[in-house]
Amino acid sequence: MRALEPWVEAPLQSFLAESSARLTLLMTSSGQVVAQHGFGRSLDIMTAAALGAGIVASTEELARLMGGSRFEALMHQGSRQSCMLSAFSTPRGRWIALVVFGPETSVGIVRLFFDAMVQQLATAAPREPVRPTPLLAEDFEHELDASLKALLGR
Amino acid sequence: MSKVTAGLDRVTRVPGVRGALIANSADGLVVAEQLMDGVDGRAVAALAGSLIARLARTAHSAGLRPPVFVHLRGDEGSILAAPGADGLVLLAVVGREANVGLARLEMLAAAGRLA
Amino acid sequence: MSDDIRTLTTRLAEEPSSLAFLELAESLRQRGKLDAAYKVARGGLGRYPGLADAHDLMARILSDRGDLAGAFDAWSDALRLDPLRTGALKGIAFLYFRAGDVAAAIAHLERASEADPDDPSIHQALARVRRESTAAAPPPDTAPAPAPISPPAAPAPDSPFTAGVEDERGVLLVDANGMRLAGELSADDGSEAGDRVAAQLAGVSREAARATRLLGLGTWQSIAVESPGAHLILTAPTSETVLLVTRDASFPMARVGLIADRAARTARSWLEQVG
Amino acid sequence: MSLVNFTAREITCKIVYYGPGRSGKTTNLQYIYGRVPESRRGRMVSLATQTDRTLFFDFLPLELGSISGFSTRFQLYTVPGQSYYNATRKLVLQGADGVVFVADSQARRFDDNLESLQNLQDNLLAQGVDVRQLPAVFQYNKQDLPSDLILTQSEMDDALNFRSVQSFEADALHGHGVFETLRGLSELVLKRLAAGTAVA
Repeated sequence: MRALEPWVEAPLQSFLAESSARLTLLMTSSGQVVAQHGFGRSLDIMTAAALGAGIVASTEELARLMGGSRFEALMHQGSRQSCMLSAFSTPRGRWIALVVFGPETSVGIVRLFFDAMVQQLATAAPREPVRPTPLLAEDFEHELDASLKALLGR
Repeated sequence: MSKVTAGLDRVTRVPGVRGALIANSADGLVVAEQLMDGVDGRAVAALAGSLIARLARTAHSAGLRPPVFVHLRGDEGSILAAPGADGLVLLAVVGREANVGLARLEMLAAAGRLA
Repeated sequence: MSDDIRTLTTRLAEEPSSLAFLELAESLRQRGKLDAAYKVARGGLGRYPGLADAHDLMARILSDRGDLAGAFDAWSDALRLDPLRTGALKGIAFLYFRAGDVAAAIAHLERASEADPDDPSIHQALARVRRESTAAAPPPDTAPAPAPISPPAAPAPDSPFTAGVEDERGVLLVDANGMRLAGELSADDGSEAGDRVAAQLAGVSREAARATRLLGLGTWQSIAVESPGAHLILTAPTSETVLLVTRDASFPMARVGLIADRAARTARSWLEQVG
Repeated sequence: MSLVNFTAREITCKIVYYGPGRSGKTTNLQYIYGRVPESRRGRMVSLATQTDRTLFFDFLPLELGSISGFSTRFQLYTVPGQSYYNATRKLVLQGADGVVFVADSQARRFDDNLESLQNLQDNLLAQGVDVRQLPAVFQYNKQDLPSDLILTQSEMDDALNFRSVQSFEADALHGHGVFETLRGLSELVLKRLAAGTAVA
């Protein structure tokens, strides 16, 4: 498990333990990863987050178009594993969760403990986010240049 | 009144029964419910549904057929479960003083009509 | 000191209640700094005794330090908190395998495989252990043969249900990890079903405890299961054990309940003696 | 908004390639994807129609390496260019740290460029983003076409680049200008991050 900020860890840990979810990804509504459990590569995490955020955003747009209220959660049921996507409010803005789970647990259990996690996150969030400024070195342009050159083979 | 709600109605009339619901034991979601205030049907469906599914697996490992009635007793009350057809299960939350024998009979009758 | 260890150490110092100790101790373990890893993990465990991750981590560290009995205990603790934890199941399977108990190793790996059918390492381990079990010679890479460890939850030579107090058949006493402590259970076709059922019971007990707790029904006392052909009662003689009593369906359930009460008392006093 | 993990010293930035239909946004990403070693890039996801027009977005995550001790990752997105996909364009634009506006240099696409640029400004405004604050660069693509069909860089600048931000000539199909564009925008995004105004 990895989380961007430590206060996310305990609620997520207890969700994972109770729900038996296989993979869990928490992200901002624009698809930036906040915490994850169970993924292998960081680049795969980013792809899953981009797609998950896209699905939630387009579904919310669809709901708005139909004049209805937001969908609480999207469930995709597969034969070997299922997936839940749900947007929720936190003191840090709207987040999205992507949860993948197998037949060892159930939709009902995942949703029950997911709601508990949302509540725990709401109380665990520190009032004032700590926002230190990243200190990029003055010559970071050279590093950037070198990195991009190495990346694009030039 | 549909057969299903009629069944729930008969179960909830038994003294000590605080609520009855029908859940899908595979996904742990509520299908229909009749609950007193303070009983969280969603939590009952998820938690009891999961336990019933596990007990069915345990019975299977012991070479037994799936359970027809389950009584989970806690020191403050009980959950009763009567699995029916199509993965549906009739659940009841009862207080310590409930007439479990009567509730069981009503539930077995109602579960037989589930489908 | 490498960068990530320094970062983690700083973070842990700033926020001692964070779970950074897990990552830090693991990084230290991977670098072979076992004493430091042990200290960090022990501190974290003191703060989070209910965290399966912490016990799992401690088990890996102890295993690396050669304290196999300690590792066994720690993995057992992890499993008690999270019965489907594949890391702990694999760890215990490894210890059984090293101790020469291939059947127990296979049983644990099978449970791990059930818990995570997609983990290829479990399938490989299972295949290997099965191969070894058919070969007469001991596994080549375990030489020099380590002293067999005796798992703490190993069944005592006698059983609470053999002294004529209870019919041994149809009574099963299981520990918190789903391992059989005593008793026997036969399937309809006469085959022994005790170990298979035992493996399921730890999870049943955990789920029953969770359901009654979260639904405001207090501590769980018993589960009565009516199945066509059989009546079953489950109770918890102690917080660490589960007892199953099963009888033919012609036995009234209430009577099976009385038998279960008596068997639970017998089991409790036996556990006190052997514990 | 960029996401900065101070504990693990990681920076993640979202970069959006914007512009009219068929101006070459997806081609930019495909070129980058083809050049970057596999270990440094994720899967390129293209949600496209049967005729290969971007339907929702293209997505390419890149592992840039270490910048000032921060392990830096870029998420490159494209938006669908066709005007009827504005709803999805708005969604993709959410939380962008920087925008590459890929314009089609062909004279006959002049109006399409203007319309798309206006649409970008409208969408940013609707999201409460100050257009003047958002790092942005222009890429004038298809400069390889015959000169009588296209506008020059200075003509394009006059037509589109009112704020005089950096602009780059490009032939994305062959990779010309792709690197320079990405480098130009990356620098702006990271500079803004260094100034501490864009930390999530």
